[in-house]
Amino acid sequence: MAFSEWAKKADFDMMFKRYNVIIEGPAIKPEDDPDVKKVLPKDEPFKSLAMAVIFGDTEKAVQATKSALDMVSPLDVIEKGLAKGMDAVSALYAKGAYFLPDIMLSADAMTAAMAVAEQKLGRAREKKGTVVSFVAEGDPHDIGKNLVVMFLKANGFEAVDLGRDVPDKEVIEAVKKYKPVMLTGTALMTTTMTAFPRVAKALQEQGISVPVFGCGGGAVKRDFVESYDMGVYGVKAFHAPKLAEAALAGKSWKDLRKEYPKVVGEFVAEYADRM
Amino acid sequence: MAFSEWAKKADFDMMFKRYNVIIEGPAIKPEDDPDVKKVLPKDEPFKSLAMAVIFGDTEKAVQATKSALDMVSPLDVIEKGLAKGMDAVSALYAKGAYFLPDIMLSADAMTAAMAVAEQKLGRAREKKGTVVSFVAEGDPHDIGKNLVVMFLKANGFEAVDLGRDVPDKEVIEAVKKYKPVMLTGTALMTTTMTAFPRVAKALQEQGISVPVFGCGGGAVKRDFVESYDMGVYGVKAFHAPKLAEAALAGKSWKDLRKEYPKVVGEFVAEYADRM
Amino acid sequence: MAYKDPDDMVFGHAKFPVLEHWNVQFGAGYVVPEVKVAPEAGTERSKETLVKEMASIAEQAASRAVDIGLPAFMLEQEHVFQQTYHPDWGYACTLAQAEVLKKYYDEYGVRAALRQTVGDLRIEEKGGLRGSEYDNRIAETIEECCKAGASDIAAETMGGKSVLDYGVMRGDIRAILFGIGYLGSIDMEYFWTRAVNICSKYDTRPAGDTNCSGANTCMYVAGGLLGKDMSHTAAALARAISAARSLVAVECGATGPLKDCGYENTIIKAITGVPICQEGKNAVCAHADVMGNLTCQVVDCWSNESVFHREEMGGPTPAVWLQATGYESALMNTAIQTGNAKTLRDLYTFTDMYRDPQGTLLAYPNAFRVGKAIVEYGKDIYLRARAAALEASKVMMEAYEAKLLQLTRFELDTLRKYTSILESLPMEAEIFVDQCMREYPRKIPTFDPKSYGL
Amino acid sequence: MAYKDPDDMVFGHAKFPVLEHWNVQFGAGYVVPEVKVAPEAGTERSKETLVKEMASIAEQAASRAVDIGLPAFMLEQEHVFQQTYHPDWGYACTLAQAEVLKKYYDEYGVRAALRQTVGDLRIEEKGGLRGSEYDNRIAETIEECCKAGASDIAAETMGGKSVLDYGVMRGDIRAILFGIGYLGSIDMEYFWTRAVNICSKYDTRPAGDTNCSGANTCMYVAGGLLGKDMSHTAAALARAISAARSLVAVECGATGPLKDCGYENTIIKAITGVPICQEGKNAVCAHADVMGNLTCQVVDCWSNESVFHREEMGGPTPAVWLQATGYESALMNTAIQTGNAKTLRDLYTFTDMYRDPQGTLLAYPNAFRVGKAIVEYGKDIYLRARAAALEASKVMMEAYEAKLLQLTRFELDTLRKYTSILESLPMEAEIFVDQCMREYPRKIPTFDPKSYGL
Ligand code: B12
Ligand code: B12
Ligand code: SF4
Ligand code: SF4
Ligand SMILES: [Zn+2]
Ligand SMILES: [Zn+2]
Ligand SMILES: [Zn+2]
Repeated sequence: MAFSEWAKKADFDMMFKRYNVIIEGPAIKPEDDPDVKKVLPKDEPFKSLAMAVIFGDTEKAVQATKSALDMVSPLDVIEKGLAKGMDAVSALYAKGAYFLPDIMLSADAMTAAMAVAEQKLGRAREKKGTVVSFVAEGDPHDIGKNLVVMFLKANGFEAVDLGRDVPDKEVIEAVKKYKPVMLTGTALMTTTMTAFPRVAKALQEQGISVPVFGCGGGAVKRDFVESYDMGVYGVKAFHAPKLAEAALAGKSWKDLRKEYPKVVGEFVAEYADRM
Repeated sequence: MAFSEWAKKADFDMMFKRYNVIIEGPAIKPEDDPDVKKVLPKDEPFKSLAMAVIFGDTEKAVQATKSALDMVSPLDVIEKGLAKGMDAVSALYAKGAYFLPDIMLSADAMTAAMAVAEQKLGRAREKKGTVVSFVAEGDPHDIGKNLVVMFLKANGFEAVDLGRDVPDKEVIEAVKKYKPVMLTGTALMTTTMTAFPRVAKALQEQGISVPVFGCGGGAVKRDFVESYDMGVYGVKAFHAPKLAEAALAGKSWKDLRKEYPKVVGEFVAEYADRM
Repeated sequence: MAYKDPDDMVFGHAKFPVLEHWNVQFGAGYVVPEVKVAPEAGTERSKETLVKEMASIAEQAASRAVDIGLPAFMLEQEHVFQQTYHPDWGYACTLAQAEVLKKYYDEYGVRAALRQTVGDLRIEEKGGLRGSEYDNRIAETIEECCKAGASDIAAETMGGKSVLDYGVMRGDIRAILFGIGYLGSIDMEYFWTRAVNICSKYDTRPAGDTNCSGANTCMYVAGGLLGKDMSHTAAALARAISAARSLVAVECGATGPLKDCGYENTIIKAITGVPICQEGKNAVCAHADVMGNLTCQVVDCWSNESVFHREEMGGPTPAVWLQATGYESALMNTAIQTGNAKTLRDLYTFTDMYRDPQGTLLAYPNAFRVGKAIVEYGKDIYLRARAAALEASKVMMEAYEAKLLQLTRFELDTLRKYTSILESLPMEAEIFVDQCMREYPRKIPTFDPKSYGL
Repeated sequence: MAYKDPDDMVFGHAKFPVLEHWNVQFGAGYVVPEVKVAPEAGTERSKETLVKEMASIAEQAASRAVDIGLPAFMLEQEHVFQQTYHPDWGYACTLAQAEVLKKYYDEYGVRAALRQTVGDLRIEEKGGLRGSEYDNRIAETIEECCKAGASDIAAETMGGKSVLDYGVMRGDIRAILFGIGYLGSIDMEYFWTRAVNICSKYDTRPAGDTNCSGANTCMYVAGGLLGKDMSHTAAALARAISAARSLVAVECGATGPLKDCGYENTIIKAITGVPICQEGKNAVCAHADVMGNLTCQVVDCWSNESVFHREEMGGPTPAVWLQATGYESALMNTAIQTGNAKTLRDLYTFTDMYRDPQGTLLAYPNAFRVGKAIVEYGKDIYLRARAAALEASKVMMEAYEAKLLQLTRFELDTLRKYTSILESLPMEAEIFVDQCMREYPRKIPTFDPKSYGL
């Protein structure tokens, strides 16, 4: 073990570079980030509401909501305050300044605060739309699906989570029941992803059409997903809400296949030929 | 450079094994090989004819043919003598006792001797059938195709060699002209193998059907070849005559896809699921 | 500790070598290359097609082994759902591969081992981990694989997954410790006591278990240097914890070679002396990690991880990937034969030791330290897992302070935060479990305490 | 000889390093990993689709380089027919890749080189090698690639192929010598004088040329240990001859790094001191060879060879394969930084030195001997090629007699037979050429003597 001696003479830069450290700019407060500034409300009480979500501080968010409700409507609290905070969080995540647990904490804060506002409202705020999510039959890998569900919820969708190892039949039943704007499937194995074309076919045969059937996960690749109708290959879990929004706006699975990078708003290597 | 010292202390068996040396049996004469014995004629003048081919000795083969023609018919010289020698050579090649250059020299001897016999016959002996071979447009890799042509010729087929970098149109013209029992295409690049489906489609559209369109070469894989009609994925050049014979015997490309390993008479990893 | 000095650990050598049939030894002075290929999509549709697929994978691998002169190799098959769910499929698939390997062993004398990794089908929220239909079928299939000629049996069990997943998503280090270290260890004891028992009736070794479902999940969620889902220092803490958990299989009688994707294996080898499989730079088609060379450091069986079964320009993937791991193993075997094993080992290690905090932790002298921290707490599955994490934290902080390991703010912040949380945890398992049980069953709907006898 | 002692040769170091833009040096003390991926089938259908395909390959490679912390890399693109045939496609494809690399260089500081390997479209029997339409288009495309920002230009020219192919099929060593050694060398001079000339006008290096069409063809026809198409000793003789031929590019002004698949490069590096690319154990998806480690011995740029452009479980192939070569390069760079380069070099070499006669020949001390035999005959392209083969024969026979190298009867017989044929050849080029010209034009319909000024 000559490591300490080696460490003295070696030029690490010739062996590896920690680019994550190299490109790290000076620490800036989230609220000073230019992309956050764009969405952050300038006026109170909305600013405080948004900031509490940005910092993932449940207690403060609930507190701020309670006092804001004395001044403005519950819907404004949600839409002009809390939701803006979540938009800022998404922007920070997309650029690598925020990480997954940050988002989760923010989502928790948002959920708790929203519950308070909705209570005042007297009903649950309307969700943007419903999405049904599942992991294919025989497949236990569910982290990707869990992320998808989390991002959908954080972005105001009603996400019906069917779990993992879900028989085709259950998926079809759920689609019938919830009439979702999007169905998402996750599979990480070559031998379980075969559920997707089966489900797609069964839906078609039963005359049920889903605007978009987003499919992703480890072994799943674009050409596979594009080999059956409705399928749109999903690359990153945080793309899911953007796809759902596009579907809400009337885009079909055919459109999404073609415009994926534009819809999710970033360079996507897997779709590099469609940029 | 510590190699000589290392060579003394290293146990090579832990680093690599030269299995080709390990499994090499004692040297036996070709004529003593059991598979050769099965095909080698016992009586003269046929035995000498076959032996001259087996040893790839052009001079002897011509000499033996000349003297044999005094005793037996030219057709017998060819079929009961020279051709048996070539069968023996194929057997030796298949089991790894003979190598490519051996085959080539035997084929040369056979060709020269046959010319003498055919002269006596007054005409060329009828070939088993015609095969057209080409390398795809834009592709310069032709060794595989050359091997295919060589094996076809050595096994009594008329092989029309269109060369390399052959435009689709020329291939189709040749098929019209020669009406082959088999067409073979070779391509070694992802971007040139696309000629095969184009050619297959053009043939179909013009109502020309070829019993078998054998396709092979570096980048070409079975699933690709089986994605268009007529295509049969060819693995080894020496399989070509067996495929052609099967086609002569009435097998269609559909049959050959299913029965490839049986038709070529050996284990073929690429068709392991169809053994 | 099986080793007194970390410097005594080196690839190709284990304190307790393992002999398997067809003349393969692990840890007996040479490194064995491993190859592993997932069945093609669709072949799972019937028993017949899957059996053929298995035979074809075996044949393609074995013929390449001979063609490039490999003295030995291991073929591993990670079961897909159907292979474990239907014990008769498991039997037939194993038999098909065993027949091929035996043929090559007889014909060429090439040493060949056949690993069957059963799928852990159990789902906490569907019937639980113990005694459910899925659970019973796993046991049956292990037995069928033994009968059909498997050289060894491995698994990647999922105990603690529900809680771990929650921990990953929230950055909750206590949940990670509870999920992997405590629940995971409990389930390992259940699973491996039974598996060892079954294997002992046959000429089949009970090999071991990796914490794929925990530490690898963290590692993959963490991703590359630009990944934004999990801190790499946190993933390293999870790895240290997983060593305390995966150790349980060996304590129950598993002999190794431990499963390839257990990046915690270096730590377990230091403690127990069993041989290990590992994956790294020749597993690029399967996983992206940030320590492709380091994992060679003390390996006994070098693997590629599962890839698609298809054709490459250089041949079918079983052939191609066995060639890749075969050549790397040949390099290591040459180093052994020429007396340079330790130098090569150190080069492997140093290449990645400071590329990422996960490499810092797993560099064998540091892995050894973590091992020592674990054994200090004997069989207390909670305290030893906690100790592993704390020692890992020390290792990383020391390297950071020595300016050898660079960390981003995020990595450093999480490391500091998680360390202080770990430090503040109770010194008694009972209290810790109590605390956890008050919180997690409520927050995590998929967590089934009964599956752990809680 | 650029080196006095073969022991002075080591990976990452060349007597004459080459600097390319975006701050990449070859042979200047570190090994650069290379990645190369063939465009997906069908993308050649239009300029637009091919350009997108090129950009996507570049982007996938560059992002992985950053994600795993590679300090530098080279992207090579081997042109498909259309890229070279249409100079404007060649321009647009190169530009698309250059833009991506520049972006990453600016953003992260990752050093990146862009190699364009033009396709040698020329066909002897269709217009000949000189002045045909194909020939002119190649020259135009080289210039367009330079303009678009290529760091260097390489090629794999095919001079002598017609005669060589005949030689391979008949086991005719004289044809092999004539095809590669004589005709090949003549065509190299024609091709590279022009290419060097074009590159000199731009910030683009004329890199060099491999004898793919000759020695590699022999190596692939020879195949693995169980191959039955060509003797491995004969393939080794062809390789030695090819060194005398590929040397011509450097004599014409090519600077290196020489192209990856030139297994003869060790010999040329010994003679000229230019940096070299090589491929081996990380090129398994493209080629099967029997010396996966040995080729690392004195490499300056480590390559994967072209693979299919598609998705693997671990990511898209440009990412995955750059990771593979990147990690191997990292190991070599660590060895350099810690003062262990020569030990690692010797381990690489010794791993394959006796696996196969081709490895014996190319082991750097032996390669050095062949180099010396070549330079003894100065610029006589015939005599130096013949001397290379004879020295190679000596090298193999010595190893065989020392019982280090095992040979099959076939390998030994062909080696003896070919050696005696080579020995009996005339000592004057003129007489040799005369003999060849009496036989081969008649026997080989595709051979066009005019293409060589004969
Ligand atoms: C962690 C892991 C496990 C864990 C899973 C834990 C868990 N909580 O899910 C455990 C240990 C349980 C596991 C088990 C097995 N695994 Co596993 N596992 C992995 C691994 C390493 C990482 C998976 C992961 O979590 N990635 C991180 C998540 C976040 O990624 P993801 O799900 O793909 O989701 C991302 C995207 O795909 C996308 N996404 C997903 N879905 C959707 C949908 C939409 C609409 C959108 C927009 C995006 C999207 O979003 C995410 C990114 O933001 C992969 C390796 C790999 N290369 O994928 C192997 C892998 C999937 N496993 C594999 C295998 C073989 C197994 C086993 C079968 C092994 C065995 N025999 O024991 C068992 C399963 C047993 C069984 N029941 O059948 C193989 C599959 C091979 C094959 N046949 O195809 C893989 C590919 C590894 C390999 N190369 O060998 N595994
Ligand atoms: C030698 C070689 C060359 C030589 C060819 C010499 C010659 N006389 O043919 C030369 C140097 C000329 C060459 C050039 C190039 N090559 Co090249 N070459 C190779 C190599 C290494 C071996 C090919 C070979 O001869 N194999 C031996 C023969 C016998 O095999 P085969 O043709 O496949 O035939 C066998 C079977 O397929 C079968 N078979 C074939 N056809 C048929 C048909 C039937 C019916 C049957 C039954 C069987 C059958 O029989 C044979 C076995 O018995 C391959 C590597 C590889 N993995 O294939 C690359 C390879 C084909 N080349 C490649 C490339 C990129 C090139 C170039 C484009 C590089 C460049 N830019 O300069 C140029 C071509 C330029 C141009 N004009 O466009 C790539 C192709 C990548 C892609 N895009 O798909 C490959 C795959 C290597 C790689 N992995 O990168 N190459
Ligand atoms: S991470 Fe690697 S090993 Fe673990 S399941 Fe997964 S694949 Fe098998
Ligand atoms: S052998 Fe390797 S290098 Fe030569 S053309 Fe071929 S592929 Fe390119
Ligand atoms: Zn694994
Ligand atoms: Zn090449
Ligand atoms: Zn190449």
